[in-house]
Amino acid sequence: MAIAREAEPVGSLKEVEDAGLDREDLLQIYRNLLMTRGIEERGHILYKQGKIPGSFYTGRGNEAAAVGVATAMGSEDVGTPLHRDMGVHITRGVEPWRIFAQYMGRVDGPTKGRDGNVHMADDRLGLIAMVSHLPAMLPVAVGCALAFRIREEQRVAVGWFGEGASARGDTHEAMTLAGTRHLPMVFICDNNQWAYSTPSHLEYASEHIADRAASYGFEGVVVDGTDVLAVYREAKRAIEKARAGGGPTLVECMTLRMEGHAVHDDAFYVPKELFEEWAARDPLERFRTWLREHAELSDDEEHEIAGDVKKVLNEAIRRAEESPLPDVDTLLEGVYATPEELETPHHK
Amino acid sequence: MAIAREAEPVGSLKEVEDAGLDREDLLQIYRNLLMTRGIEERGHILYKQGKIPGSFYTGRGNEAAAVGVATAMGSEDVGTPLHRDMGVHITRGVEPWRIFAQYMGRVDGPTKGRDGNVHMADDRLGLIAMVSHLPAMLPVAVGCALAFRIREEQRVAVGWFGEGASARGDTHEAMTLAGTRHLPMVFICDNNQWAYSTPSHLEYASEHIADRAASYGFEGVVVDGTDVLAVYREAKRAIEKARAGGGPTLVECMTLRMEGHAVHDDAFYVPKELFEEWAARDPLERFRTWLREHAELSDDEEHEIAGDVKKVLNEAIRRAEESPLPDVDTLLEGVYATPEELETPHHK
Amino acid sequence: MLLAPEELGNATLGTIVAEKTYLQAISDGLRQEMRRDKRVFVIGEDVGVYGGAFKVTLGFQEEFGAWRVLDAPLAETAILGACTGAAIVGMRPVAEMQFADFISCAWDHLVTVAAKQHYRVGTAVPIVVRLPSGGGFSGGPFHSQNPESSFAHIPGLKIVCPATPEDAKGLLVSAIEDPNPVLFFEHKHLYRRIKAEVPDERYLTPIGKARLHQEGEDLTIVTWGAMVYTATEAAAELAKKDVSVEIVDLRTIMPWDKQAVLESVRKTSKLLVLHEDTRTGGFGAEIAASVAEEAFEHLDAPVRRLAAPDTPVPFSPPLEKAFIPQVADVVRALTELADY
Amino acid sequence: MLLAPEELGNATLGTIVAEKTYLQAISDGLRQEMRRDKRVFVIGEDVGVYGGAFKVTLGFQEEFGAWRVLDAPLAETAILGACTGAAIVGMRPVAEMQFADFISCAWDHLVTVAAKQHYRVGTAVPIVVRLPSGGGFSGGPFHSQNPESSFAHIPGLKIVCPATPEDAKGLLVSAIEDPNPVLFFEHKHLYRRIKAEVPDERYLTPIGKARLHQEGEDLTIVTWGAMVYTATEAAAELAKKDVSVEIVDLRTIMPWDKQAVLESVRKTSKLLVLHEDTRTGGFGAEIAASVAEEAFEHLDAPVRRLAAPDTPVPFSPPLEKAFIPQVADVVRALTELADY
Ligand SMILES: Cc1ncc(C[n+]2csc(CCOP(=O)(O)OP(=O)(O)O)c2C)c(N)n1
Ligand SMILES: Cc1ncc(C[n+]2csc(CCOP(=O)(O)OP(=O)(O)O)c2C)c(N)n1
Ligand SMILES: [Mg+2]
Ligand SMILES: [Mg+2]
Repeated sequence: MAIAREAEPVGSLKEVEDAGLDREDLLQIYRNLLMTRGIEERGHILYKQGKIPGSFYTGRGNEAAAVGVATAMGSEDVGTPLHRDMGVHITRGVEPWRIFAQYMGRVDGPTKGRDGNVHMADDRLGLIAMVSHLPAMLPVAVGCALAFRIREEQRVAVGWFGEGASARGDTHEAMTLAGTRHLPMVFICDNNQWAYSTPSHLEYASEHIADRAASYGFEGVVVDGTDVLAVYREAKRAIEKARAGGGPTLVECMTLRMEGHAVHDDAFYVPKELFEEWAARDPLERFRTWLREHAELSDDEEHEIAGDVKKVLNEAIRRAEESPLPDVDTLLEGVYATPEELETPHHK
Repeated sequence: MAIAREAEPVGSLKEVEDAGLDREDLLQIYRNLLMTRGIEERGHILYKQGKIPGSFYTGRGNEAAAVGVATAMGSEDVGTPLHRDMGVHITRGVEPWRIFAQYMGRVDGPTKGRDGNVHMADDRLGLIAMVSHLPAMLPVAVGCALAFRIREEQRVAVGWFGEGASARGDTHEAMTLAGTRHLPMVFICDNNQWAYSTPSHLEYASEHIADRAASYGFEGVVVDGTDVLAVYREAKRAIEKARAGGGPTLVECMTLRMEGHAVHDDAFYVPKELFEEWAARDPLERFRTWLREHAELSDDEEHEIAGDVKKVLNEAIRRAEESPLPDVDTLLEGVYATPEELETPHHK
Repeated sequence: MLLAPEELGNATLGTIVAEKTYLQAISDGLRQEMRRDKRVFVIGEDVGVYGGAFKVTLGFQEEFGAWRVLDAPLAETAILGACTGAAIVGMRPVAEMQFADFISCAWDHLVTVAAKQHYRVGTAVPIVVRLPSGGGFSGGPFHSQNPESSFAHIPGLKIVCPATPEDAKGLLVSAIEDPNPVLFFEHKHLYRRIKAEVPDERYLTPIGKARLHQEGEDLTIVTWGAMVYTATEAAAELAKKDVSVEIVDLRTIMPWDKQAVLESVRKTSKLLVLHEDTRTGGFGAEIAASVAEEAFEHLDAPVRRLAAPDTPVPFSPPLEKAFIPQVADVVRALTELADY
Repeated sequence: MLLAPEELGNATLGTIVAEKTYLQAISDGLRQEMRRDKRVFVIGEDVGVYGGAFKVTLGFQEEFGAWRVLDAPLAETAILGACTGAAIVGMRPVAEMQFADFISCAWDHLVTVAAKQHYRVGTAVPIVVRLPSGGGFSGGPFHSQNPESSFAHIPGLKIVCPATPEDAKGLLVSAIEDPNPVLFFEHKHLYRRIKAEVPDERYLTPIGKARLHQEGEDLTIVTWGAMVYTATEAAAELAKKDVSVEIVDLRTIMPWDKQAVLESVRKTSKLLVLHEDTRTGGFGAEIAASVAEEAFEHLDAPVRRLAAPDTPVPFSPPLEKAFIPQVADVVRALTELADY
């Protein structure tokens, strides 16, 4: 029994303009999608070249969901994106070279080499760095929303979780607190159908994750996560509703994880046909086609954007490789914060 | 939006007989209700007399819910009752004197003085002792159901939780595992409207706790917890459904906690009118009236049962008071189990 | 460096002081901070209308409103996770666990997120978790624990365990000001039993500094929390036999004041480490190991540890009494040490 | 009492042995138990179709079916809580945490329910939790930890940390037979790097007994897990300088073999405690404190501890290398101790 609303795909340019996006915004979204995928593709190559230590994760297939939601956020809003949400970092403005520096464990990554992968965020951009433990950042996001509510600010917190992590108690406690207090909180489920090798039916037993929103006292909506504009529209609705005091929403973005869990995993357990089916719905291709059909994206524009992204990436990798590895003498620094750090809080 | 089914009250004797209870069973239920309340009333007196160390909790108002569910359980079924569920222990056959011994920290209590209150159970009767941390026993109950499923036994596990504890992650994880694996598990929510001083709307934001069952892939039902026969009927349905391979059910028993959280608490925060309203629905009175109207309970029978219960209680307290306090030389014993204990498992 | 008794806290001369229980001192300190700093808010189970299980926040909701004194759902991870989030965006949350025992339900949040966020990404997490802890009243295995040792192994956390009303207030203020997650252990047995003078004005007792509870020459006891009083009684017994015992009240477990302990041990040459928590892997081991290593040449006897035995906290009064270190146990240990 | 190297495990003469990796030894031991005892089942994230993140249970689901090799939801408390329930009604569950780090999410269940149920009510909880742990491959703060010390303070739990393939198999069998909750730490760095002869037949390596990894006269190192190999390399360096180092592989942390350690220290008079986990409040403190107390008269030098510093595990290779004790660090510590 489905309880949540299932969102329609986005049709016309008119509809998009009603949702507050002009053509520049659309091109920026396109650029962000390309940049997101580009970073992860380049990262993958660097990884194979042995330049990235540890393991390596990508969000291939999830670019539209991440970029769509982040585009809907206000500049003062905050969020806790996860390992498939590179698009959120890009959209919020993290400089690509710093991401490569992070991947390679260099001092110019947001964690200065203390952590790897997408375990990072630039808090000046309103993002809070994830931990591995899923979805431990959801209650933290709810806490941000609580602070906004206490201070009566018109700000919203956005928290991400996977359909696998939906099984954990933290997801429930976060939704319970947000729901009982009607906090300005939006929950985004990156539902990519697999949690490592585990299929959805072993993680939850309802039709949709969004169905459970009703039992937390708020709305749930399921959206095609490959349709960046539909994701944007639903996220925008949810965020503005929260901002207006309407309480939380759970937005479930349906995608397929288009690669293995991490690069070591060939995803043998995912049926081939499923990959083929979702490859045909590639979020970048889909948006490119839409832009051509509805927003007159020209060949020239397309090449310009692609060329620009490529240049940024080349330059970013170069710059990241120049960034030094951390000095071992810094190993013991920063276990504890100093009082001065609270004098200039990243966020008021 | 209510999603769960709301159960009807029980009407006729015929209906009850269809549910598998004969007149003897009905009188036994009545006796168990009296015994349950009697134990807690006597316990309260002993506490005031300074004979019970620590604190003291009762389940006044929840007797019918506890006895109703336990009556529906099969002898090979197992359960993890909580601090309002004395009726479960009584119905499963724990000897009252051992409960008083437990209260008083004597060696003949099920925990031999190591733990107090209702933090006890006799595992030979298929009950597993609760811990304070709520609802930490729910995943444990699910594990029993998992074992039954693995071994393909026709047994069912019953797990209790309060509407307050419904907010905790353990509740969610337990329901997720039970739901995704269709385990022979019945969840009982003792919804007594308060969690210590916290009202329900701060613990969950749906109309009913049972509404959430749908998002775990199983059925939810709300029943009047003061109607022992309705509780029995719904628990029986749920248990037999689970036994037949139909998966879990969440049965929510609506009551009011008729006393403070524990004896030190005068429950000033509960509106007086609410107490008055629910006092008029006292589960014992209600069932007595029903027995008189539908099962020809006579004055003689009533007096006989009441007298018998009183005798048992008097004798139980006497015997418990004779039970010694634990010998301090035993303090270090039993932190670890010995291999021999596994030779004769309490439960196959 | 040890602070002598007269230097305690930062109370300046001329301060108005009043006799207060340990509980009142905590309550007053918290109220003062909330009046002073709008960023401070309180969240926990039953802290609002009810004023908390121990009534530390009684009357707070009337004064500060329902959004600064929040009755939380029964969900410890939500409570502490929300504190971390709120702290990151500029609040100064003070959470109450109903009993310290229940912090086990938020272990992951504390060790995984709160403790590591600053080292990993430079994000400060200024939260305080108030933890009514300790036994002595037949609370049984789940309402009597002293879980500080488990946390005292997690870099990034701070842990304070005040023994006196004055320290309780001053350390709470410091904990709220501290830019890190601070676990604030309040010993339940001291709540209403211990009464002493507490300055009315605001003051900070430094985190990480031990307090010289009692000067002595022959033996040192290092301890904290309710055991400070057990130690005091035992020392009085020893004094009758002309053995002079110095008592160092550690006050802070993370970071602990090793210099103060070493200084005392260099003077007395003999050390008893005493705590109410269980022995194996208890924080006493860290202290004993450190002192045995760093004061090796100064020790006239092995460093002794006295702690609860390695069992859960039993409920029944005779068992609980045998479990928690008693004055007689401390006297015995001190006597043995004196005779070594 | 120390077991000499040739007495390792209970492998009788004439046993068929084969070269196996540490990982294969665990896998084989588990498969053997599952074939032998229908009550044994495996549950964890991705242990079924995928064979586990490290492929320890590869092929198990084909052999034993989907109800004895259960792919669990991403819910550690559900996994371990369910193990406890199943154990209470007669099963012998073996859970896998995907990484040891994630056990923090089930801390409450382990310390509150599993560890205390037997002491409180006499209900045995025979569960095994397999924990791929340890660093050395840029896993970062959450895929490299050695969380044994936090648990080694909780009465009711047992903790084993095998270093060799033979011990890994024998201790796993013992853990499954043990009527108590056993945390079984498997060091990830040893999985495929360490290969040695392992008997094919079933045998039990006793829980609670140390293993004399290498005999020596001048100094003792007590350690466990991957650090056994670091210690071995360091000892080889010292041997060049004619300093003879005895290495005691503790194998079990709870209960730890204090007698074996004391016996070695009485012989060598000098002890280095070495572990990969962080220092403050680490289990090394318990060992050092105990030895310093009980072998006080036998020590010619203070007991030294060498451990990771008090920070999260850093990701970047140079930092991680500076974090995890290296052979050179051990050599330095041993040399200092030798020169004391
Ligand atoms: C608490 C916890 N347990 C286990 C893991 C190991 N793990 C990392 S990612 C993953 C699967 C996550 O699935 P999902 O939430 O659907 O996110 P996805 O990776 O599919 O985006 C697992 C089990 C973890 N990170 N956290
Ligand atoms: C994890 C946890 N946190 C806090 C407590 C303290 N506590 C004991 S009972 C209680 C209220 C429980 O409410 P509910 O689940 O509705 O059960 P009720 O007592 O109303 O039957 C609280 C907060 C606890 N037992 N466990
Ligand atoms: Mg997924
Ligand atoms: Mg309740």
